[in-house]
Amino acid sequence: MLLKMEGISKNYGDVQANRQIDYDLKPGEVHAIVGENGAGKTTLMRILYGMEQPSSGTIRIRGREAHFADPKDAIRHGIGMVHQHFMLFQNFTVAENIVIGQEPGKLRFDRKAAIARVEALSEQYGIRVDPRARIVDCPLGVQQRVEILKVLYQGAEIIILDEPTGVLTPLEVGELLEAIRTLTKQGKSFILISHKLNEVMSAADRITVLRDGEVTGVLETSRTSVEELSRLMVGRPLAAMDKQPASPKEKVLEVRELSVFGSGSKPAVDAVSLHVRAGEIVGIAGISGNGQSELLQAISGLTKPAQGTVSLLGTDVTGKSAREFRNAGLAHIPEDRYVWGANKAATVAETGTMGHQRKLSKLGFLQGRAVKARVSDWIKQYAIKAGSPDNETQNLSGGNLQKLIVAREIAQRTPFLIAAEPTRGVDIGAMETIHEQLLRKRDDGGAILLVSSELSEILKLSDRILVMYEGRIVGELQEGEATEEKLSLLMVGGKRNG
Amino acid sequence: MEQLFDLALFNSALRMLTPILLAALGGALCARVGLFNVGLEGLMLIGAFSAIVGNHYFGSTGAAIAFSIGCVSLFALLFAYLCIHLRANVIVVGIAMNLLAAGLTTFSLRTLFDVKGAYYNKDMVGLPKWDIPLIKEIPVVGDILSGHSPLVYLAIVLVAAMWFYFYRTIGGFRFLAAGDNPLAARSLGIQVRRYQYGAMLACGVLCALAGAQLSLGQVTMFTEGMTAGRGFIALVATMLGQSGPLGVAAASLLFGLMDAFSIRLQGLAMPSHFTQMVPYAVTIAAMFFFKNKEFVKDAQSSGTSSR
Amino acid sequence: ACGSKDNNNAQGSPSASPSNSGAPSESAPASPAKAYKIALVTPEPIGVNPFFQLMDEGLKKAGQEFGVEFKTIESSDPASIEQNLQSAAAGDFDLIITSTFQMEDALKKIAPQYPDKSFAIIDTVVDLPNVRSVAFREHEAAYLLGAAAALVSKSGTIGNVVAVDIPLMKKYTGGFEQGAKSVNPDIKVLVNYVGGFTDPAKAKELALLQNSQGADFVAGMSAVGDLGVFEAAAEKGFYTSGQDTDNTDGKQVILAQLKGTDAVVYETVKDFVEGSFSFDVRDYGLKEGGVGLTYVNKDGKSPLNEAISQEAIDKLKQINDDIVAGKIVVDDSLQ
Amino acid sequence: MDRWKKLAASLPGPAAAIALGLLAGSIAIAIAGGSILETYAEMWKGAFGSFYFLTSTLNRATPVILVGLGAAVAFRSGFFNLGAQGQMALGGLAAALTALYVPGPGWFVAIVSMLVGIAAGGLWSAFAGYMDARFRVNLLITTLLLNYIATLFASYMVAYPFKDKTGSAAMAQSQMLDNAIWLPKLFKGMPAHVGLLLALAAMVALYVYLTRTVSGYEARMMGGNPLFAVYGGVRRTPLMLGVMFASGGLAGLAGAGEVLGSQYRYIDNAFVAADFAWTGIMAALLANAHPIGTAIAAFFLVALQTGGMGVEMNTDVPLEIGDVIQAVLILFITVKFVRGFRRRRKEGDPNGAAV
Ligand SMILES: Nc1ncnc2c1ncn2[C@@H]1O[C@H](COP(=O)(O)OP(=O)(O)OP(=O)(O)O)[C@@H](O)[C@H]1O
Ligand SMILES: Nc1ncnc2c1ncn2[C@@H]1O[C@H](COP(=O)(O)OP(=O)(O)OP(=O)(O)O)[C@@H](O)[C@H]1O
Ligand SMILES: [Mg+2]
Ligand SMILES: [Mg+2]
Repeated sequence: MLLKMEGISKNYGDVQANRQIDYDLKPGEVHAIVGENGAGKTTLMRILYGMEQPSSGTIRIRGREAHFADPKDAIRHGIGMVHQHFMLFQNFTVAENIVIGQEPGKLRFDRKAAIARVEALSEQYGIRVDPRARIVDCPLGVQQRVEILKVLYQGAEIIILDEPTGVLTPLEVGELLEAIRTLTKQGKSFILISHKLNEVMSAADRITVLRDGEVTGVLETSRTSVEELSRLMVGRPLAAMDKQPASPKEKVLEVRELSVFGSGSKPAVDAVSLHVRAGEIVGIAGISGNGQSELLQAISGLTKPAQGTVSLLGTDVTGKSAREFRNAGLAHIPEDRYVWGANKAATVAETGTMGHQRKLSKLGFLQGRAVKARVSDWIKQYAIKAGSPDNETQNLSGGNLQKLIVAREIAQRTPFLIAAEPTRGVDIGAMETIHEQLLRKRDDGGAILLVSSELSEILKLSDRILVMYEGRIVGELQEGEATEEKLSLLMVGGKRNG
Repeated sequence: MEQLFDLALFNSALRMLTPILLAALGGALCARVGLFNVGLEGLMLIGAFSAIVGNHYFGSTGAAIAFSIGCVSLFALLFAYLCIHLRANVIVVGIAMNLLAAGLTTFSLRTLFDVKGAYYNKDMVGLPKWDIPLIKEIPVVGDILSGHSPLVYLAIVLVAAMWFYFYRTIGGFRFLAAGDNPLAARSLGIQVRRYQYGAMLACGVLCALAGAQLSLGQVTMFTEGMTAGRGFIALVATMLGQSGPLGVAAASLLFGLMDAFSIRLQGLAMPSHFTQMVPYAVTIAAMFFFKNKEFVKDAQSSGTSSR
Repeated sequence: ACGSKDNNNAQGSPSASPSNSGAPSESAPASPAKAYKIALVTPEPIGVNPFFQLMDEGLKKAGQEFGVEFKTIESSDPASIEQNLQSAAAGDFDLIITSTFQMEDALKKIAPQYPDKSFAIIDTVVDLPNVRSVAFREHEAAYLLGAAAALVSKSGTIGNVVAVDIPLMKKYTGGFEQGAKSVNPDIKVLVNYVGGFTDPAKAKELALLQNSQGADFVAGMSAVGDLGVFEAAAEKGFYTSGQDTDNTDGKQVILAQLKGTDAVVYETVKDFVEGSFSFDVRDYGLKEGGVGLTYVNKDGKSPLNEAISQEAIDKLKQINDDIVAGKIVVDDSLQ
Repeated sequence: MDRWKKLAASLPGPAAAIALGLLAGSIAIAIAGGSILETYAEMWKGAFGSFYFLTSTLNRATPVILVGLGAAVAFRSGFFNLGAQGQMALGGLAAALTALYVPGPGWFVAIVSMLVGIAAGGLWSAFAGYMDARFRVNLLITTLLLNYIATLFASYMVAYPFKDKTGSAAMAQSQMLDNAIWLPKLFKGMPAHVGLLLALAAMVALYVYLTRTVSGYEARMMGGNPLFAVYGGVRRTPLMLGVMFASGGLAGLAGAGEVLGSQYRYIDNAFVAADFAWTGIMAALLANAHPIGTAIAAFFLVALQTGGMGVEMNTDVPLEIGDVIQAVLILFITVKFVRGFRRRRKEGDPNGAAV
């Protein structure tokens, strides 16, 4: 046995994040961990990586007990971790980010050698990156690759991937899974955490299921199914979703010839025109980094476009502030819940108030009770594990925060809703809830613009699908005609031919 | 006009900016690891005082500077311990440190030398003035660059050294990394705290040098409050120079030149109040060229989460 | 009825009230029946200001000599002046000496509340029945200094380095310039302000600058910054002068403009103890010897530097006499 | 009620810190050769020993509280205003000049003067905000630099055009205000004046503003995560200008209060020498910019100062050692104060750097 964790428990005050967890890993194996948001997956991995100390339990590497006081110890024992939230130095180059900790050179940092090594590494594992690019300028998919290369560079034997596919396109996911397969052949072992059960099924040899900090099952992949896994995770079977055909009405959002400057010389958004009608969900598919973020920011008032117009329900709101967009009828589930969607230090109630503050006010005073009552309602309705509304936002697990944000934005009751990556990093139970709510909103006559790098999500929810590539809309497909293959092709710049 | 620009202007500017530059380099080190050090003034004052004490007791400028470095380092360590280990607010500790320095130097002046206000001794020898062999011969440049105290040259060397450290060495690379994203640095096992301590300690050393340049280089005496706000100017230089060695040097130079320039403006009809504003006004004007990042970008890149 | 006056009576003429004293018949002249308590409240920390240092010394000297209890209370900042004065007045001090115009407001407020207490204020005038005021005519001494500088200068340019541009300093710079021009109407007088009281490094730079602009005599008027001016003078070999105390060194610092605040405090305490204290205004100029210039109307502690000829000193003495006689009127730039 | 429990749980910390601070102070006193107990007793007396001293402490706390509240409202909104010194100077100067030259009944002139003081400080501060919002010029640096410009300007005004030429005319100060304009004292013959009530009212108002109003909510969210606020429809520039105006306005009011209620004229350098501005900023930081906490911290810091005055007056411990004790106490107490108030952050943010 390469790795054996026995009886691991971890308490944060009253919260028992891990209870008596046993987990093991063989050489060359992929052993996945699945579980709901907040089930304790990340915590277990942080313990293994030396970032947290277990309250009790032991870790053995190749049979010998090991204590990791900090990540350095873990790295020395051949453990590498790709964090759920990237641990990258934004202002440094790709190469610098990869070699940090084991830089070439003695005292002097030999950057040339670093670049060479990164290029070699990239070659060896077939993971493409530009070593000279700065991280801030890299799309998330590339950042993910940098993280993996970093771990490989450190010579890890055990590689922890905490939700690695959250930001990847199907193509990239495929590449990643392929890379995992290659690497396992070379003797590396993987711990894979994911909410995407089909990926887990295709990549993993064994699967451990966690619920509320406890192991509820250790399964051989060959002898289990997605259904069994989800039952073990959520504790109940998932209902099948039924989607009625859409009945689109008047245009709610109308975008004409919109262009947005990018960081380089090319415009990030290049003369995009689109519209969304009441009662339909329009999906935008595309590999992340092809201008979706900039497009969304421009049609939610967060950046000013260089050219073109945006109108909401006939009102021209081009270049106006987010306030005016919201007044004109916008609600917005942002793509990054921590950057745009929440104030980590604020309470759950406060994070939940945003956008409602003016509606829930009298003479400029906030109706504190009404706010709390509303947030409490959402907590119940969406089954958000938030404790009380007075809890700090940062204590919510990512999935629960996401549910809070979705609840908040749907409750704005606006004619138009942007839903960007609405289920990123969210467990299947929560995903189900969020999808249901989006559909209900559509059925109530809402216009929804859905942006997702998750093709299955796009396909499942959209009534009409636009594909973005290099800042342009390169294709439009109706619900019936869209397939994963067609979309994938368009997403990488392929021509659409029937 | 000839009254405004003469050789002495540059010569004097170089001398005057040295303490500011040294302290600002220290400030930059701290700023790079997330410690906004408003205590530069106090550390510099302690440096100036202990340099004189050292000189008095050991009778050598070398020993004096060593003594000064030792003393200021102690305070810097205390500073670091409070902020890093005990997680006190950096700014509050900085302000308190300034207060402590003012009180302590005045009090010690009284107890050690039995004088109030100033300690001045004709027999005390200050830092030598170095004539730089080759440079000295060059007509204009020689007059400007030659004949300063060793610390002036050291300051210039330190700018280069810091640049080299930051951008060419592994240690400096990790140092910058620890400041750029402490969470990520810790996840790699980089001891962020160690770098923070190191920065604070180095800042102490630099402030000691800055103080020594003031009390042994520019003059040879200690007077109460003789830093006269230079620590705060250094802080501004740190920020204006965006905590990079070259930027800080440029900012200090700008400030030193403007200061020397403003003195010369005094001769002309303007009241001294307005001439004294010149360096500050020019600094603000300079900032129109070194803009902040747009707050959106800034907030985005400082957000630890990238998803 | 002033408490101090009663005391004065009781002690000024011990035999006049024999019934009053069961104490030893022969009391030593300098030890009164009751030890007086005298406070000196300064408007700012004594710190770098020779003016306050001198007052403190004057008080110490008088206190020891006359056997009174004394205490110096330094105010940390203007906002604490009133509290300090108030506490001193409310305490058991018999005489409270304060100083400078900075204390005027507070004294005007507090002195009337304590009509039985005696106050003295030095360096400005407060017209109240229980306050003695002592004023100085520094501009007269500055005039002498300016004249002396003009006599010493060979280049025809002199300078002065001044702490900050506040009205008070006009008394000095104005007198200085007037005096210099009286000797040499074409003389150029440079003035530079340090912008603070505690910055010898900058004062030094200013002195160096003035020297480079041709000044061969630079008067220091920048509190502790003067030490920087002196250093510049020593380095470049020009001449300079100091303020308040005699800081002549016989080499570069060849003159000192004096202001006898120590003597004034001493006198005040003496008067009080000896019963000759009165609540009036004392004005000290060259005539009264309260201000002056070394070698002219005061001695210098170092021998006269050869940069100043005896001839020049004689001329200056003449000017001094003319001022005393009222033949020369020095403008007080403040009025 | 959870909050109270939390507060109670955080109390032993500060208590231990104060004890440690006092211990460290004892060492300083012992070195200075004073009696420790006596020194602390005098310190206590100097701050609270009599009604006079208590009101004197309150009087001195008045501008510090106002400055602190000003700093707090800016910090809460994520804007770092280090310019209280200049804003206060301009506020004081403007109030003094208004009081001198505007005709009318005393109470009216007093109110107008205060409003003008607020406007002066507020506009100066908003100017820095404007430069940041419009031209992206770093607020931290501008506020710091504008201090110098404002104080020099105020010095000039009272050294030249508006110098008091009555009396000795030796000071850079404005004329004395007519006593009809003086703010009434709270207790006859005691230093504290009506400004204290204004400061307390400002504290309550700020508390209500931050916790109860829509705009206060938006300001706090802006402070926590500006992107979140902007996303949610908060307009950054107007908010920034408004908050900076309020922040500087409070500092301006502090200056005006000192002029109208305490010094009765604008005296050059008086505010700087008393260090009102930095003490106020320190109070705001100590209390994590909580309005009530800020006022308490301000009072506490000022009590250390007036206590130091008591020590200087009644013992042989020299003035400077008072500063040392003060600094030592602050250093130690800061630690626990901050730790007590601060809730633990995920992974520990970079060492509480406030910037
Ligand atoms: N430092 C902490 N302090 C308090 N509670 C914590 C801490 N870290 C984790 N928790 C709690 O422990 C539980 C497990 O969290 P963990 O991050 O391990 O979940 P997860 O399985 O990774 O969830 P997700 O799927 O959202 O990533 C959660 O309820 C979380 O709130
Ligand atoms: N100091 C803390 N107190 C309480 N909970 C905490 C604390 N620190 C972290 N947590 C919780 O521990 C968990 C671990 O954080 P992590 O960074 O893995 O995010 P996460 O919740 O898994 O988020 P995600 O899945 O999508 O985006 C989270 O649930 C987080 O809210
Ligand atoms: Mg997780
Ligand atoms: Mg998660």
